[in-house]
Amino acid sequence: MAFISAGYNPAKPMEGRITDIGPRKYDEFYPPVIAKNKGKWLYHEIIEPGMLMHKAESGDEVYTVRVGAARLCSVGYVREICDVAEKFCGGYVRWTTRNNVEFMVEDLETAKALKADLNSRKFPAGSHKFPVGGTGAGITNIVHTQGWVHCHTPATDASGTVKVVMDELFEEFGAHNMPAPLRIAMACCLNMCGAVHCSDIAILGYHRKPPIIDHEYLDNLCEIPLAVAACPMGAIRPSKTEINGKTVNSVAIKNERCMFCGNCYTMCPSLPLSDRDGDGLVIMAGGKISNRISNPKFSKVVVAFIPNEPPRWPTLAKVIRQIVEAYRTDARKYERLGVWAERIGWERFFEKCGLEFSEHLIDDFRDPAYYTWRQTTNFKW
Amino acid sequence: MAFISAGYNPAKPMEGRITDIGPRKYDEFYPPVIAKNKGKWLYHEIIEPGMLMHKAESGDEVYTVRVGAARLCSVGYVREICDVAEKFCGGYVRWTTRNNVEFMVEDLETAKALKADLNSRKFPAGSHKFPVGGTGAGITNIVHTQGWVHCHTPATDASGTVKVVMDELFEEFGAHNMPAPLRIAMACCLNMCGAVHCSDIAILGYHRKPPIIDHEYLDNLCEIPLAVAACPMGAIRPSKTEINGKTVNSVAIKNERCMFCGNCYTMCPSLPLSDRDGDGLVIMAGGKISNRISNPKFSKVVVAFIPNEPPRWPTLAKVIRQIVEAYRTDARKYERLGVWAERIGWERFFEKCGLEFSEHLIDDFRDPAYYTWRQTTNFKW
Amino acid sequence: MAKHATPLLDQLETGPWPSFVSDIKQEAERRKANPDNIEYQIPVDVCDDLLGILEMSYEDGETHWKHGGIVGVFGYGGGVIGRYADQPERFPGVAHFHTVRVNQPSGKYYKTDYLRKLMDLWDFRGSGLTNMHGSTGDLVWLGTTTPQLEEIFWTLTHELNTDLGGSGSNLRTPAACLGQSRCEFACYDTQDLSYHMTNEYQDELHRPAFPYKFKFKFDGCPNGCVASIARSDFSVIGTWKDDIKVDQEAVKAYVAGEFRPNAGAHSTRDWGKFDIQKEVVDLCPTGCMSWDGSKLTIDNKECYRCMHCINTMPRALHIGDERGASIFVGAKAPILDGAQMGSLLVPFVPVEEPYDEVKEVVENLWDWWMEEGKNRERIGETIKRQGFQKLLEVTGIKADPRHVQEPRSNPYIFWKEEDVEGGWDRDINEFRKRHQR
Amino acid sequence: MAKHATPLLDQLETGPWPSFVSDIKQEAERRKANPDNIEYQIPVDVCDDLLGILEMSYEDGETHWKHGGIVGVFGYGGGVIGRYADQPERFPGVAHFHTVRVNQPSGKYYKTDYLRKLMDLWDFRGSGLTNMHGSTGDLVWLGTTTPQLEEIFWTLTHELNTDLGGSGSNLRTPAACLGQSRCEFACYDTQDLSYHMTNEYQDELHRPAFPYKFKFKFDGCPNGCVASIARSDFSVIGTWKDDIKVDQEAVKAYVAGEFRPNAGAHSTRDWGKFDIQKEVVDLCPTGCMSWDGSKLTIDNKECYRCMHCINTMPRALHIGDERGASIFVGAKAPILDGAQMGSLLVPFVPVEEPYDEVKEVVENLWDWWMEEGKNRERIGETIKRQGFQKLLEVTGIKADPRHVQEPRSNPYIFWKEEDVEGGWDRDINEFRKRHQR
Repeated sequence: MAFISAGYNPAKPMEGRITDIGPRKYDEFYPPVIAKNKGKWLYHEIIEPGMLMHKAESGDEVYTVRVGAARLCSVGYVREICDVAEKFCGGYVRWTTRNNVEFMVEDLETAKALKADLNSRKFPAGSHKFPVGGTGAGITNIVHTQGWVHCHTPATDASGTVKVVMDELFEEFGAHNMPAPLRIAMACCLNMCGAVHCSDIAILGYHRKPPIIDHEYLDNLCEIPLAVAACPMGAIRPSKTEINGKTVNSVAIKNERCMFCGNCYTMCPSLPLSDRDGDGLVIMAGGKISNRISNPKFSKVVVAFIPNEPPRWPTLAKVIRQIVEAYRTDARKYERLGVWAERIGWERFFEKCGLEFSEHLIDDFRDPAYYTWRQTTNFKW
Repeated sequence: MAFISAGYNPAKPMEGRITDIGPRKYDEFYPPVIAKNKGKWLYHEIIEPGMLMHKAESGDEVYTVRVGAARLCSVGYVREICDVAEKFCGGYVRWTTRNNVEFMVEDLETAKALKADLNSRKFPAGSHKFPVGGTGAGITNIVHTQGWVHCHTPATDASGTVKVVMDELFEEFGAHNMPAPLRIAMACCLNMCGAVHCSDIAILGYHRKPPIIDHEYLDNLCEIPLAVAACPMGAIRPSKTEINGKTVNSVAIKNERCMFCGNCYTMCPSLPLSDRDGDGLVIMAGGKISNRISNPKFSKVVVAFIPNEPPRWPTLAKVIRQIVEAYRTDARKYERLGVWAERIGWERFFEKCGLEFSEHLIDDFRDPAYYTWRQTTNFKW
Repeated sequence: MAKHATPLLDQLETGPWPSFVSDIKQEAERRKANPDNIEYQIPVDVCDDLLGILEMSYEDGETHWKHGGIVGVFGYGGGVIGRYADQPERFPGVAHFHTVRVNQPSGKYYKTDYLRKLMDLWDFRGSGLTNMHGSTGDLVWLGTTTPQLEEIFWTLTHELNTDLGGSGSNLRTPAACLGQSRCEFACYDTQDLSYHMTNEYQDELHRPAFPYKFKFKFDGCPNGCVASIARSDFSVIGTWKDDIKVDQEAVKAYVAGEFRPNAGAHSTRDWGKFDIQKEVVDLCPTGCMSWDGSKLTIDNKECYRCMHCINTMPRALHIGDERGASIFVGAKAPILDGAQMGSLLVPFVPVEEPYDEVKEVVENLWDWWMEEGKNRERIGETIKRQGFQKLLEVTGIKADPRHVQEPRSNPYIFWKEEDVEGGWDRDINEFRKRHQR
Repeated sequence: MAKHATPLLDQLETGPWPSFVSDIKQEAERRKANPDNIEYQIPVDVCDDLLGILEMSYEDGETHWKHGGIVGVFGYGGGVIGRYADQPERFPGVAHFHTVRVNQPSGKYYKTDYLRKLMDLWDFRGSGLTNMHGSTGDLVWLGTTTPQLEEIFWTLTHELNTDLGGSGSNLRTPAACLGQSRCEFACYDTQDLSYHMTNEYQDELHRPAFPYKFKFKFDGCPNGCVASIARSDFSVIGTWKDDIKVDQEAVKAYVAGEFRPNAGAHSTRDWGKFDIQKEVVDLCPTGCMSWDGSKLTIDNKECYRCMHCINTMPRALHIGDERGASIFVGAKAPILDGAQMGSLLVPFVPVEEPYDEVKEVVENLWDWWMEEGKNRERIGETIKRQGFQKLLEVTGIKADPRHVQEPRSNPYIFWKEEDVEGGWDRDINEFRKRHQR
């Protein structure tokens, strides 16, 4: 493995350097039918789950076949996407915000052939490579973060939990069975690199143990004032401690004030929180982004803790299925999950989903907590 | 004017002392028809504005004639109430929570005579003593506080502002013209001895100047630590100042942090805030207590400031009239003022009431402020 | 002839609404004339001087009352509020002008013999000016001098068999709607519970031992006529658990226009013919009702008991029979931390003599608040500061989804060490075996 | 033969959903086989070791990645995130495993020639593992070593004519929905605005100068497919001011069942015949629509533009012609102060090249936030801390009821001295002439 330079000369970093050119311009990559009809689309129709048709003023039609994909994928997988795009789509392809892939063609027949091709491709162990779906009032792909694959603060894995949930809901990905779109998001810790706080269902990695303090190394590896300032609860203060008969500067933590956010660990690697028993998942539900009918909503915590059960997190899959089924069978057409919960009342939501309510679900974080308590006689028995 | 003792002996305060006996028992004062039918009422009907009929399982009926009264009234006035009660009601009478007086009789004919009698009684200068009304979907009496008549912290008068508003709305007191009941409340400062925060319309006295510091006397008249602790904004700190060449202990105030609540003045009389130009009124609207159809609601600030204009506060009367008229003509049957405002949107509320929106009406008090800002595209042009 | 010219106040004698100025003037004249030869125990010109000092406020736009100072009756920490004029030389009749709070009868029913005695006492020993009633519910007497206080209290207790109300950092005078005495909606006997609690807690009412004031209010139903959910630290609101009782014939009579909807509350205005679908079924917040043209059906399990249908058709619909109350805690006005309405603590409690279930909740709350509350902190603020969970803990109540309007939207759950497997104490060296630095 | 046994991960190869484990295994095998004779610039067993270290996490329930440390390309403060394994001896292939963010084309359209070149570069100089795409929108490359970073950047800029995305306390890579390119709802050209803003603010994107991260996202309509109102500090959402365009014939076709409602989004399930009254008119949040059996009427002045009717009947209803956008500021995830959605700052702004009206708002915001924001404070938190009024002040925008969902319910108005007649400086001696102590 010899080092091969592309042209960069470390001795003269500015020589021939190109910077600040930004991304490639989007319209270089428009399929011809898109370039021609941009801004002149009349309407669209979902021909069948995973297949859209957009009609332009010109009379042109574009058929889009949407497939689900793992967000974490290899160059080999992307090259296979290129193969398909070249075979059917003149080499054009796009990704959606939710990690789906879209192939566009100009007639229904080709779209059907494309769909058949995509659905036929599988990994050797049997899972689909390009399952068609993710449209309309169904359950589309889960947006998520890195988890144990690539991050230093996660309380769980992201790709694994998403895989088991999408396996559980696979049928719904390829169907329009729900009362309205149901969006699931996953973040592997409170930082929420993927902001999951406005999703119909959110899966969130969560720590439950305060940091361990690595006293011996802390003062060498961290700026103590930054670690102290990092705590939103003011639970960390500078302190001195004795290590092997030597007094060292370190920090002390008021454990009962800790909300396990891990912000201190982000600032100071000598304060790790992760723990097999402490870490696990929180389930939130009822958020939405769209302004349709009602305002966007935050998701609410509906399950305070599910333990990490790798590799297939059976409790997680079961709980999500319970929520999805209760929603699917009980909600009205066009009613998003959170709107349904509010209409029937959260007391009914827990009943219908078979979830237990516990004191952990009552807000106690700062002043706005009050506004989530019940200040009315309007409740159900 | 000789001092006449009732029996109390200051030298022996415990001699013959009776304490902790509590109030008279309520049922001593039940009119016979009430005593007989208590807990057995079937239904009620408002025969006409100000006159109610309750029907009991026994077939008995009780007719109630309700009149408005000033909360501040003399023994002479109460004796006149006794006269009426004795003439028509066997000497029974009651007050409502909203400072109305209720006379009860057992047949409609007597009720009509009673009503005629009550409506005929007037003060020499012409105002009614006992105007009949205050029922149903009308505007009933205003609950209020003491104001300049009897309080040390008011930013306005209570009895006077209430008088001019009720004069303005007099016709509505005796009618059922509104879409739903409209409750007005008045408090002469932020302390809200009369909690006005859940009223359809609230009139609130408000200071706008930070306290004047009476440095020369402060340390003698106040506990400085209590004055400092009294400030919810942390705007007061102990300080020293020079008075006539002598250094005295006093406090310093960060004026720009002051929210004019007057809590410091309550703790320390050397920090007065009242001021002719600074003091005036805030109008709030849209609150309710009842759980009917929708949850109880807080009132919202809709006019940031109306100057004190004694004796008849014409701007106040005009603004209230504008709100009442917009509501009366635009709201739906059964729709409380706040429900109407939310249905049409607050942007329309200001338009329809002819009120100006200003930055003062945007919440900036602590964390919950955020939840009142607009986080949706759902608004009207 | 008035003692002080009051050209500004005089303008409040016009207009139809009862004029407090006319009333005070009349009282001033009556005291001057003294037709009954009363040996007034405070200055005869107290009403004149009140008008004078009030006119001064109307002129300069500022109050002329000073801080109270501590006055009261022996052994009580409340019931009297000291008040002094800041212009005593100009207005000597109101130089001392203390307030006396008399505990009103629950529901504010009176008989005139009692009422006249009260008025006679106040005429004799006070200004002759009252509030019928104060905001908390007391019968309030405005303006007397310090030497009169014990005399007034003596007469109240010895001759009128009644007591003072509350003020300061103690239990304030409880108040109730008229309840079952004259209302078909009342789900429990509000007057009796109020009377009972007032007597049970006389010590808390008269002797300040709390961090700040504490109010009980008792509403018979969710209509909330006594505003307990907005105005009391401890709000008891009547409710029921079984079905709304429906008289289908009466429903038809409403539909046919034989009965006026909402008991005639909209009578001055023509709102058109009553439309049960639009006015009742469609406005039901839970959508639990339907009308098929001859029968009204209610899915009671989904009902919120909001009272709208019952209010609208009181002759046809009646509250259920399995009655009790819900308890809400923590309501307060804005000072200092923002307004609060009461938050639901007990969804259902039976309300029957001797009311032990209600008292148990009260006493658990007080034990905690007296221990943990800061000076001048209402219990609602203590709850906010320590969390709703703490409230459940100290009252021994299990968390229930009815406690929240919605679950938390932040995931910042404060787990306790005992809830987490393996505890919180961990060995950094064990950790470092798995994770290098 | 796999380098590490992964019995736990192997269980993620089952089930129908695309298995990332199968994919990585396949990539590991391909690298080992190396059919194209690539001179891999980082360890060939990088994919094997990633599976190995991930299996270890699946065993012990803890991550095995360490803090990043500062790595990057010369002159840039973002675009690369350092990452190291905490078990480098056991898994040397992933000992260094840095992330590279490549700025995606706006709307995420690609042509395969470009895409293949990107993949070839990453195959050669990285792990061959990607995220298509990361949460913010970048095309993300997972895992390379420090010496490769400048080489990758050289090839990206010289041969692929593209640039890195953002990370750290700077402008993050902007993202847009596909907008007018293929959507009839788009009210402005989201892709072009995103592209334009990305290029305009290259310096802010690459060189950290902010208190914390700052995200732009561009949604074409209130459906919000790119989630800008929840996920971006500066959210631009398309809107219109004139009337919804109605094709009454097409409405009738929907009613007649000729067109499927909501573009066929509910097709798998039998929801019964389309009912325009129930499904459109009754669900309109403002109640501004009516249907008389042959004509749909919209009171456009009362419309919220929530998109429901348009989404439900896309062949009959179309967005208006007077188009632009609303701007929302301050959205963020919960850390540290609780989640925020963007708050409406500019109800309507025209969105036309050169987008000066949009840029003016951005720059006013940045000037203020860079001056006043604390370290690691998102702009939403700065707004909360200093108040919405401050936001209006620094952007020169007049207060409008559209700025609030409801006016304040607390009356704690912070008046400024200049707003109050007579100023705040007063003479205590003058005051004491009117009020004795």
